[in-house]
Amino acid sequence: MNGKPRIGVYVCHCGTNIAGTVDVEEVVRFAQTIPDVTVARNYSYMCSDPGQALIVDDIEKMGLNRVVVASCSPRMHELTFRKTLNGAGLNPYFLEMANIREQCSWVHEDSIAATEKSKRIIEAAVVKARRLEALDQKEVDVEPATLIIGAGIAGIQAALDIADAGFKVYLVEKSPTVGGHMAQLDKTFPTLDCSACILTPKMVDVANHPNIELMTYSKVEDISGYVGNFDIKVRKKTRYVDVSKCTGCGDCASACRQAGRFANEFDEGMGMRGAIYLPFPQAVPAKYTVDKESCLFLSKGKCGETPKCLEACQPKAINFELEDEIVDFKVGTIIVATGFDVFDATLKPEYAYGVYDNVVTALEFERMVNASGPTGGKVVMLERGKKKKKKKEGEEEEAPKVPESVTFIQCVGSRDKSVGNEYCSRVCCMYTAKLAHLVRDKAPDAEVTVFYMDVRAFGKGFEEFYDRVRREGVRYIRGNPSEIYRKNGKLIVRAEDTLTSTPLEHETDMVVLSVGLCPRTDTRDVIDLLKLSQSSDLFYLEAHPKLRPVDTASDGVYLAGVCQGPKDIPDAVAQAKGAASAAMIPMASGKVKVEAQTSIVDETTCRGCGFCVEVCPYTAIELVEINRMGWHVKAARVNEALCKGCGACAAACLSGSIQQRSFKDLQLLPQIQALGVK
Amino acid sequence: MVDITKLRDIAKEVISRDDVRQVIGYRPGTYGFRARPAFVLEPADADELIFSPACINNLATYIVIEEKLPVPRGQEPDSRKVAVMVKGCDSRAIIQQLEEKAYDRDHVLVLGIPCEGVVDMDKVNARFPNVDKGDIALEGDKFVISFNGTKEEVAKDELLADKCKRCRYPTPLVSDEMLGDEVERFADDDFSDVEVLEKKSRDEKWAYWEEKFSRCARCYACRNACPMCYCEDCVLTRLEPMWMRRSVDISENTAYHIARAYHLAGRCIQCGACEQACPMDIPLMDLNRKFYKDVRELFDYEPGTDAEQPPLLSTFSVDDREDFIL
Amino acid sequence: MAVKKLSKDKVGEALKELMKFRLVAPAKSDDVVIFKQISDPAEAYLDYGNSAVPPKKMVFPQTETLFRFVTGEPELKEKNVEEEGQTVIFGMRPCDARAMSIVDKLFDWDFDDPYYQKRRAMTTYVGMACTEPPSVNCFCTSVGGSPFSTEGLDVMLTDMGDYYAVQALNEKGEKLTETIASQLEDGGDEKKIEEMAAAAAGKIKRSIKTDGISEKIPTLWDSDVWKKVSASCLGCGTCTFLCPTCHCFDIQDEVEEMGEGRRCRMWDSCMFSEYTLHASGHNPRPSRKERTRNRVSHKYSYFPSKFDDIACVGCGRCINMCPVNIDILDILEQVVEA
Amino acid sequence: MAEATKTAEATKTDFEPNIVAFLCNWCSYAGADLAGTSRIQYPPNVRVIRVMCSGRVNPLFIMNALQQGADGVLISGCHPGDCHYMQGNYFARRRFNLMRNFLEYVGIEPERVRMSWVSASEGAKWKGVIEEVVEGIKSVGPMDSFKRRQLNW
Ligand SMILES: Cc1cc2nc3c(=O)[nH]c(=O)nc-3n(C[C@H](O)[C@H](O)[C@H](O)COP(=O)(O)OP(=O)(O)OC[C@H]3O[C@@H](n4cnc5c(N)ncnc54)[C@H](O)[C@@H]3O)c2cc1C
Ligand SMILES: Cc1cc2nc3c(=O)[nH]c(=O)nc-3n(C[C@H](O)[C@H](O)[C@H](O)COP(=O)(O)OP(=O)(O)OC[C@H]3O[C@@H](n4cnc5c(N)ncnc54)[C@H](O)[C@@H]3O)c2cc1C
Ligand code: SF4
Ligand code: SF4
Ligand code: SF4
Ligand code: SF4
Ligand code: SF4
Ligand code: SF4
Repeated sequence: MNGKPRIGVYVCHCGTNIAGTVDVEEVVRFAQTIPDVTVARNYSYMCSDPGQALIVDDIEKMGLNRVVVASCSPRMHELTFRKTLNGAGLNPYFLEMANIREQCSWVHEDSIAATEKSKRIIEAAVVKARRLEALDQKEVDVEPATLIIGAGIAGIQAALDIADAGFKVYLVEKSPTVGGHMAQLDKTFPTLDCSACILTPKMVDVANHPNIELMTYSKVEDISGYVGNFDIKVRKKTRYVDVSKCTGCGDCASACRQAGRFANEFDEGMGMRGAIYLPFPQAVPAKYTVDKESCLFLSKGKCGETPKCLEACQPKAINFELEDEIVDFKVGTIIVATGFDVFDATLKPEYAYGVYDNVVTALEFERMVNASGPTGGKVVMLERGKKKKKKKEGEEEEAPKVPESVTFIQCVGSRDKSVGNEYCSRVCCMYTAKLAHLVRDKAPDAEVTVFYMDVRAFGKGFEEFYDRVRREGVRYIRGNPSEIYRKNGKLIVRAEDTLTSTPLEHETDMVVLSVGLCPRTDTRDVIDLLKLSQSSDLFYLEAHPKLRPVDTASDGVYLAGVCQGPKDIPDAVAQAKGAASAAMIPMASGKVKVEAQTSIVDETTCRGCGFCVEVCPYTAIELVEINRMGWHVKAARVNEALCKGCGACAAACLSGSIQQRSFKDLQLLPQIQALGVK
Repeated sequence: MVDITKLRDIAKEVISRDDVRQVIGYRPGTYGFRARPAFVLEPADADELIFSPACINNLATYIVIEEKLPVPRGQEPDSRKVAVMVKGCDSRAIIQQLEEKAYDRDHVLVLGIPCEGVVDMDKVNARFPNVDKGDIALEGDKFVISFNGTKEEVAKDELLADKCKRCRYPTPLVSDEMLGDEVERFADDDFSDVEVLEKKSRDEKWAYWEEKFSRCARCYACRNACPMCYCEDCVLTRLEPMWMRRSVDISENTAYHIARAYHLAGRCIQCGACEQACPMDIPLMDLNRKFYKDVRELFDYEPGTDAEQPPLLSTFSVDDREDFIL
Repeated sequence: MAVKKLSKDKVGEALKELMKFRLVAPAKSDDVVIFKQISDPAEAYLDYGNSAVPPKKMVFPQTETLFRFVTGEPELKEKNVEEEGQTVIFGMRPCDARAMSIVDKLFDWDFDDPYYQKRRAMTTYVGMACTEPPSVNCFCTSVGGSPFSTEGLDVMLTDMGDYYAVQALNEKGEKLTETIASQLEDGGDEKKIEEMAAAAAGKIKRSIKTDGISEKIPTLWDSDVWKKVSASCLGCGTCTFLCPTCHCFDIQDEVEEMGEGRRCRMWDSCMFSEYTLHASGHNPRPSRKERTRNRVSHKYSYFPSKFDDIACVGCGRCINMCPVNIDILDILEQVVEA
Repeated sequence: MAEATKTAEATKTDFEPNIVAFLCNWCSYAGADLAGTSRIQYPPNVRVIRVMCSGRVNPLFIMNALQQGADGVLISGCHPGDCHYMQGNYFARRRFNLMRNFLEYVGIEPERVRMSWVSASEGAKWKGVIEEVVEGIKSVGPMDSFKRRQLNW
């Protein structure tokens, strides 16, 4: 809108809410004296239909091009009056509100002071209105597809929900199988259902769902764009196995020259695998993978005369010529569900993890108690690193020793400033109780002791479960052990019982360290892809800790599961369902509104310093090369679809080149002047 | 000590390279004890080059103030390197300019001059007034001043520029070629000068600054001389929006000085060029140094020491002080 | 007219008497000397070299309101210069006084500038001869002045040791000396003044030949010399801002949000990058090269060709104050050689 | 107490300071609104400029407000960690930290330049902040050191 500003000022009585304190007539008289004010009126309720009609009428008859409504807070009725302007054919951003109710008549009894203050507030609104500009309220279309990174229980659940709703899902998992940590667990607290029983059907669903494109053994390499329109590039690493041919029979694995020589990651290194392997029998997809590092043919170029696997594979699925595949696709929303790593217990050297065979982590112990795990579900003493004696044909294998006592230590790597983790991992108390119970179950003669700081049994059925375990004879000692050492073939846990303040030395056969949940070591990769922020605990930061716990600062990007912070399976699933429905909102509506009060750069004065780029929490600004009279110079450019209109960039820019629409220096400085003068 | 023959030889070699457009150094001045900037465009020009304690200007400014005049259609701008001689302090300007992406690192060829300190010309002139032609050299801890056939020695401390008295980086922090041996740090900065002002009472402070600010001619020399002030269009003189009026009075002048100093917060590299340029003797460094001190003490940040560090005010720490917040 | 004596111990009394006018004298602010209105003789600092800002600013203020207005209303309220009253500038240097007569020419040339004219008429210039040249870079003798030049002055003072020799140079001067007649004695030594003048002129160390310069400069429009002499210029404007003959100004409006405003003019400098910058973004003097050329041409060619006078009085300020030692004499030398 | 100081004291407390406040839309502006809906009474000396985020506040606004005649300036934002835009208040805090120190250094009382964290639910805190700010500014008197002279000749 060009030409001289013609401003209408509308002072609302709000019944007696305003008029009872503020001399409305006097304020109107004053408003008429402000330069560029074409008309000033007052009315009992501006937000009522007749009140709004007054504005519409003046716009049409008097050619107003700016409107100031002096009434309640803009947080109350800004939208109402924007619509009014819009209805009258005026750009809705030509509205400025003067809050003379919440911040004037309601908080000051002195009528004279309140009237004076109202005048100042209105004057400031008028001088700003004079410089308001028309803004575009843009909308962008949303691609009805979601990318989910990570196929643990959280990623799986979200994928199923979204796919069931009819949207396309690309589920990208970096390991050869879906399932994440939950697949490693035996039973789950507090109900003790079997993890595999409830998880595997979902794993299978995910692989078969017509709306889900599952990409395991894959990595997201690039993400660009913004909500509604993300461009994704994924690298599908080759398995050297043609998955369309592999039947999952496993003949190759038994034939492999390297069979049983490498620690199986899935078993936390307690079980062994060959160069071609399936992480665990129920892995999804049930397709074998050649590990490049351990394969003789791939690493040394030669595996006997011909690789044995090639011979063994009937459908001829194995092919060492296969290469990584890059796929590109578009999605409208993204869910990050990359889970966690367990705490690296070697960072607490006092617990001698890695030194003594029978100091194990809880995750290793999960594998041990798991019926399909390396010990077939038996709780036994370990002899790690010791080469298994080749057993002669028919020779009875020496039965492994069952520990006479198992001791758990809680909070290993959690609530511990010395390792930089101040937070509580939220699952260790309960899984310790669960594992303690399982020991009672599987090795009933073993004595079970738990060292703890506090027991946090906050969830549904948790306290009851903890109570049950204690009643089963598990001994809880309050105190953080300070050292573990070996004496006479036994492990000695040195601690202090803090309830009785007595130092003690506890003798045991096996120590289980209840390691906490930590951010993934490769967190940075995802951060670089999506520019996510981290909270101080280094888990991904949600947009708001209470009210937007699944959203991130970037529109269209959501969090699910432990990647956002430690949680158990029910919470991970709940959040996954939340993230799924959040991701579906823009897809269901098909369009997203883009903030109108975004920032804009004056490329002729921008010095390309990038201060604004650094400040923007939404990475909405980038430096681009422009041609300034033949010179190739850098200048900032705002991606309006990403900008949320906070204005932080405008305050960071020294040359004043980037300005936030509706809050430009040019608009705020006069306001300051109007308020400052008197 | 910088070997002048070596300095000229290197300059000659550098200017002979195809990818170098000019070498910026120093040459003798036109009067008194002064030295002035030299722009070497061909090898012969290098014979004028010198380095002495009179070489007070910060040549890094020239890298950023050159006008980018319209390039005729079909032509490409001259993209050859600019070689520039920098002392320790000046080198920090380059680092800070790089931090602010003023140009790419390979746009400049930095010739580092390990520096044992330069003089404060005002002090020299006060001591040896109205000398039409003279020389200054540093020998050990003495400046040797020669003019009209006489030679006088003055203790280094008496004529040394204040900034050098607290210089922590006498050897350039960035350079492609070093023109001398590393100089060991000979001073440290305890900010006692700032503290003196901080300790004044409220009224004394204002009285102090009122006198200075009202004297300011608003000539903007301080801004133009500063290697960090190179905005195409400085907001301090912009008409729309008008942050401060061009009129000269205590109000606008104060606003100017607050704004200028704030714009240099976390960016000022303490070269003193602004103060040296000011014809009205406004102690601009007193302003710059307050920010410099706070920035270091509150945020452990030192501008112009690491081109990779993010700009001070575009970052934060969750632990930043907030005891003043209600 | 006979030379009078003003004994140094009576200077204070004399200044007091002059205070019935607006009395402007050199004063110290820290170590900087500036001209300002004084209200106590002790403020005057007469034993000075030269001021940083020339006394020109008392007649041609750095910021000057021309008129006030209310946006949208036709009436203007013009500044009444007369209200400022009679002014005496006390103790100005001969070069700065000569500069005033140069600036005079500009302000009553194609347009009689009422503000300047009125103020000029109300001001009496009391000079102070340079018995010692204030700086090494003084070169007044090369551009038509001298340390004892009385051009542009109404009264001249000469420091004779224990007294000032006082010479009224015209009617205005005589009127002024009458005001302080009670402090004056007879018997100033005119002869000695002449000797001193010669001696002082001999102490000027720097010089330049100006013959033919004004004609030569326009022939150098496209010469490389400008690029060369301006290479180190910072564009800071100090040289012109503090020059006693520079007279460029800009006109700006200062408007309050409620519509009241004033139009004022303020010093400008041809060395500023926004000087002659058009609203379109075009600038006929886009770089320091053109600006330097303009500065030198204006002083040594355009002005002389119009007014027969070089617009430079040789005060040496631009040389002394230039942070990068750009030296007008050096430039002129190169121009002559080019 | 000397007579002169007495009157100085008197004018200091009699005078009604004019304070310009910059409030972020999401927390402090909402907090001030809440004070209104709760009819919490506080002194009328504060005039508010609404910005979307305290991170928008250029510290030069403070200088500008003081120059334009404000006796004091208040910037208020969300508590750390609660910023609607996640980080804006941290930037504001850092910038303000420096500016406030600097203004004090040139002789402008720190009582005039204040910052607060007020959340959307802290209507009562808002009142407390206003009272404290007004009190503080009254104790140092009108700001006239470098106030702009309105259109002087
Ligand atoms: C010892 C132990 C016992 C536990 N016991 C119980 C219990 O009894 N009951 C209970 O409720 N909870 C229990 N938990 C917690 C439970 O394991 C977690 O709540 C749950 O696994 C979280 O699932 P998730 O999907 O968030 O993460 P994860 O299971 O870690 O899944 C993340 C998935 O993302 C993949 N991924 C990671 N990064 C990328 C990437 N960049 N690209 C692609 N894919 C990636 C990973 O490979 C993984 O498959 C236990 C935890 C531990 C450590
Ligand atoms: C003292 C206290 C302090 C707390 N502090 C915190 C804290 O600091 N941080 C935090 O995160 N959480 C806190 N909480 C927990 C927090 O209050 C709850 O998590 C949250 O309020 C739960 O919201 P809700 O909607 O589930 O339930 P509610 O808030 O209870 O809402 C349920 C609504 O349903 C209505 N309703 C019930 N039955 C019917 C019916 N049959 N028909 C129609 N309407 C019905 C009720 O009237 C009510 O409005 C606190 C709780 C307490 C008690
Ligand atoms: S207004 Fe905020 S979100 Fe938008 S570009 Fe600026 S800093 Fe980024
Ligand atoms: S901060 Fe300003 S000058 Fe720097 S890049 Fe951003 S817009 Fe350009
Ligand atoms: S402000 Fe002064 S000291 Fe700081 S960088 Fe600029 S010129 Fe150098
Ligand atoms: S003062 Fe600020 S805006 Fe002006 S040139 Fe310096 S940094 Fe740029
Ligand atoms: S150089 Fe000096 S006089 Fe000129 S604007 Fe800067 S401080 Fe003022
Ligand atoms: S004083 Fe020197 S550097 Fe400044 S504009 Fe004049 S010539 Fe250029």
